[in-house]
Amino acid sequence: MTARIGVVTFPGSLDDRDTQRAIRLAGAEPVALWHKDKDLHQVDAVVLPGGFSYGDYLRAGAISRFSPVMETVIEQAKAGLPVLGICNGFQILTEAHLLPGGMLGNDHLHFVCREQKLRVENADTAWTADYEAGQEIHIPLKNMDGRYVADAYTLDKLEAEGRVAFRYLDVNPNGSLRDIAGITNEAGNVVGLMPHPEHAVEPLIGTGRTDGLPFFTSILKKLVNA
Amino acid sequence: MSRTPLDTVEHAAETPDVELPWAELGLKKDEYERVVEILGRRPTGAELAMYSVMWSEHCSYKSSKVHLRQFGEKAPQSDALLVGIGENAGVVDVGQGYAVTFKVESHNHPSYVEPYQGAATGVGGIVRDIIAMGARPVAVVDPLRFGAADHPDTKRVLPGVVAGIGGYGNCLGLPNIGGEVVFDACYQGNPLVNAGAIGVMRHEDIHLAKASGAGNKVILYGARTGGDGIGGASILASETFDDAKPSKRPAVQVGDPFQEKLLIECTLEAFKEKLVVGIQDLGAAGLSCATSELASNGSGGMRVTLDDVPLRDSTLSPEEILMSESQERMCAVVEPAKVDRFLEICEKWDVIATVIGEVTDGDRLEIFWHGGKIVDVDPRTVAHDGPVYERPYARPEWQDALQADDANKLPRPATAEELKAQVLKLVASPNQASKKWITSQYDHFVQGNTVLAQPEDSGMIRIDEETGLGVAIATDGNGRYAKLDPYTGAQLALAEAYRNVATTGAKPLAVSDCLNFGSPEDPAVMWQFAEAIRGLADGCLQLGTPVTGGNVSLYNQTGEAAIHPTPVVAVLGVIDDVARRTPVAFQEEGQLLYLLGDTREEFGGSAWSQVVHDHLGGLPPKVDLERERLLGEILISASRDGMIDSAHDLSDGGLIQAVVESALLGGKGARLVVPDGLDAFTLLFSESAGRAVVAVPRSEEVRFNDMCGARGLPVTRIGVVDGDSVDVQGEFALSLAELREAHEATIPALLA
Amino acid sequence: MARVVVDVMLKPEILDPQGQAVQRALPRLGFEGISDVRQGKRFELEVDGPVDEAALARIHDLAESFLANTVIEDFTVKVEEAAAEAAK
Amino acid sequence: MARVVVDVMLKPEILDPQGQAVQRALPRLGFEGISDVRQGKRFELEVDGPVDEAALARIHDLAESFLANTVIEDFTVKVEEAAAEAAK
Ligand SMILES: Nc1ncnc2c1ncn2[C@@H]1O[C@H](COP(=O)(O)OP(=O)(O)O)[C@@H](O)[C@H]1O
Ligand SMILES: [Mg+2]
Repeated sequence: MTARIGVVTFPGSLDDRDTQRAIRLAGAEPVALWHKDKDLHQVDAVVLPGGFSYGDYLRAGAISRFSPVMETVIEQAKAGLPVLGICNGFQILTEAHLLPGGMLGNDHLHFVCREQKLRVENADTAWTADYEAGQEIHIPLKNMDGRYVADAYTLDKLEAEGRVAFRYLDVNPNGSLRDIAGITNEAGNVVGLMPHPEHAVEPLIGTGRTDGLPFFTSILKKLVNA
Repeated sequence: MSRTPLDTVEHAAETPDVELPWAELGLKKDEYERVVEILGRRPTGAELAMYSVMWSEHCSYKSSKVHLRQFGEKAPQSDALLVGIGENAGVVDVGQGYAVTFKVESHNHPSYVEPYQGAATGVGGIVRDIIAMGARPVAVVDPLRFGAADHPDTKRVLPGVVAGIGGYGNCLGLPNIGGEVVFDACYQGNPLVNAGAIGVMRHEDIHLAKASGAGNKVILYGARTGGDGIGGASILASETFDDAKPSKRPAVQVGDPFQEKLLIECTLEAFKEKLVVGIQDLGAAGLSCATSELASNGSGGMRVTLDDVPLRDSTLSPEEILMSESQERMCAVVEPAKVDRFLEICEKWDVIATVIGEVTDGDRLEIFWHGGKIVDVDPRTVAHDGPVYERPYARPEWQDALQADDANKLPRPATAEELKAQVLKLVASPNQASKKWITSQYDHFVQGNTVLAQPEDSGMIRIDEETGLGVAIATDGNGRYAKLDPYTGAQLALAEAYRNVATTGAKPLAVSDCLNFGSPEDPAVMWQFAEAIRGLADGCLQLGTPVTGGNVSLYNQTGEAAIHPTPVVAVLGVIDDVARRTPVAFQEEGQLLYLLGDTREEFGGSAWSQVVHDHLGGLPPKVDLERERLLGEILISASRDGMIDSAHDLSDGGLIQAVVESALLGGKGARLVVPDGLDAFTLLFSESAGRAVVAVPRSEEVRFNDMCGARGLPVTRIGVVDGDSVDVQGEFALSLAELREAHEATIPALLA
Repeated sequence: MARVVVDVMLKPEILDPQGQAVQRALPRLGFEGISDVRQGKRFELEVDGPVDEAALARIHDLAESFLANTVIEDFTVKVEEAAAEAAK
Repeated sequence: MARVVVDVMLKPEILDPQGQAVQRALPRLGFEGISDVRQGKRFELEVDGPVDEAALARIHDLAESFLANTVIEDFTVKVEEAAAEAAK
């Protein structure tokens, strides 16, 4: 028996197929979910993939957040369903208030595509258990609206509670406050980050590293052992 | 409304003396007379709109056609070519049942007027050409040229163009895997924004732009039609028919990449279910082009009800609807029984789709508006029988003087110190400096199949996850070479792109091009154009790589001053397993560096002559295409047999530029020794064609040398990968840190 | 028909790099004496029917829940004078 | 100090993909009766010194040459009432 992991396709999603491939490479079964369909088809976890859903018009993630599938995702995430938001998925999670803070345009005003060094700050979430806390990894980053902002109170609280899951190292590529690259909710089932682990799962492709694969093996182990 | 009666076909026949504004629409008197002759009456306003846009230079290739024919006449025998020139894009067989389509197009002028949107819609247009062939687009490339790097207007144009290409391509989810950025004062006021795209499909999925099968429905889908990008049609509408209208509509369009992404997905889904008989994208000339091309390439005629076109602006006249270049629209021909399913798929993707007409068994294209017939033409006369000009051409009298001004006679560095200073100056010059500031604004990773992207010699995409089959593409063009000798310049562009593909280990298969020139009405420009095509066609014949399609952009000129003739050539290659791709970066210390090919004193048009002397004169490097082919074979074999770990082709900037790039990318230095028979200056800066530098593991040294020897390729050991500097023994050493600073700081300093 | 305008600006404490980029460019363009620039969004909504209290309240809700993300942005809603007058 | 606002909107005949996306989402959010949405930019400029005719003329030039691309965009310049009053 393996785990079924849903990947939502919104209009304008780009990395849905790549995310399905990463899930397959990790040994789990990817299940395509459609934004207009409220039904999650009994998946054990959900990934909201990267892309430009609705063209990132209005604000990145703002329109997708109101799609039918998100009604169910929001409800079930609150009940413990593991949810990972990558890039545009992270933006959707903040717009849906499943994660605190918001995402704004990069401080340098350009799209940025680079291989980014990160530190895994929290290796206890559903999606990071296969990392060591403090582990440094390299993962592709590509975004226009990657600047994480929140008020000082929220930032302090996130840090105090160990909910900053990933931090940028060496270069802060978008002006995110306190170098935050990704965060988790209190329960650790909902995680969002800007960099793209699904693009770092095969040697040869992209930057040629596989530092992103543990995201998908983490969740698989958790679900299979559960 | 005080609108005069609808200008129907009937009305036109009854009112032969009505004067139409053909001149304002860009038609010549004899062209208008031909329209009248073809129709046997004066055209209606709508017919005139169609003829005028379809017979424009851009759509009819009236000045270039007579020369472009050579690509067909001299086409090499090639089993790989599945669809050749004449369709939206050519299609090449890459094995294992896969076919690849690719093409380059220009969006030069709009990008000068509105850099972001001009460039963005350029990407949008070329991607629709790829979808229209039945393929899923998998990558884009963007050969660009701008005015002088330090000109204030470059600071307006370049960031906008780059943001536009990125904004559109990134949002479509297409990795950008290659291109060029060249600065030269000659492009001031006429930047060149060329965009290329590649798509992949199975052989059986190839689709063509033709409407056949009487009764089949014509479906327009995608964005609503608006008043943008109409240009001349509004003149027709306002001055002839309705004086109350705004007399000018903007010639620039705003792109909606999100809409195009939906268009891609819904089109591919329709292809998958075999719902589409024929398909055409709407680009230049909009519906005029799509309907007349679909109808003329098919077996029957076509009837279209223009009232059914979904509009964004209800005040548009029928002429404007026919000429509108609103983006993100496609036209499909679908059997009646499959129409419902087609519309369902469109609805799934929130794409507006409307049946606007049907294929008839006649041979006329008939278009109706408010119940009246406003177009009744033989579609071939619109789409294919446009005027053809044999424009006069003549070698300009300044050509001899230019060639006589020999760059080989320029003063050379006298001391090692001077040589070193010139090396630093070269790698820091805008044309040779790192383009990371630009390329980091493009997504290279999306789709998860990118094997190589900037700054590799060619971009490479995996197309089959199981077998590792992949394709590579490189685009090149050197306007300086082409100015010195357009025939040779075009062949050098071809040779360089071919070499770039082979350097990464892929086998070059086919060519697309984008020919950017000044005004065809200038005989000197026309001569450059004719020479460039002759050179390219001869070269493709010799290399066995057919030209599968391309684009011509003329009138890139301000007043008397034309741009350098700039043929941009894209070469597509195939690699059976991407695992054996050869990267540019030095991989391991101790590996031996070999220079392949012959180095001669060739400085005409060189980067050195530009950077150090601000000079353009003499002859460009010689071309030896047999040598290029041999070099390519060696590079591919060496990759297949694991004999080399990195390779970099030599082109502008010569050997030193290539070595510095490999060193910086790999974070490993090199010790170079000047071989016997060459001086350091020539070794470092000459731009002789047909060369590459490879890094050979010591264990492969004998085997590699034997292979080159057996096949007769000159090979010279020039050093070793080593340390953290580039050290030319007996001359100078430059630390990687110093080189990196010089190479990477230039562009951000100019643009950020 | 009337036009309602919703202006959305970043909260004052949040960095506005776009506004800053404009401001930094000003001296180059020969403009002095502008001490701060902020860039935000303007939405023009064409409303069918009368723009009464109830309609405005609904647009206020729309702005709050959708047009602005109030974690990072402030907004204002107003009936456009010009359009309102022209409509008379 | 006074605030001058420059509003930049796409010309009416030019496609506004952002505004369209917003409009298309409205029914899903339960908002009816809005027949068109256009999205543009709002620049708030804090001007040192008096906003007299000359200053406004200069800002007009700025808007025309830099803040807007008049090939595809229209703009308006106005002194902000609220800010102007608050400044009294
Ligand atoms: N420079 C060229 N070299 C080869 N083929 C060309 C060239 N220019 C145009 N063509 C071919 O002529 C045909 C018409 O070109 P074009 O009008 O650009 O196509 P589209 O209508 O798809 O935009 C295409 O098949 C194109 O590939
Ligand atoms: Mg086409």
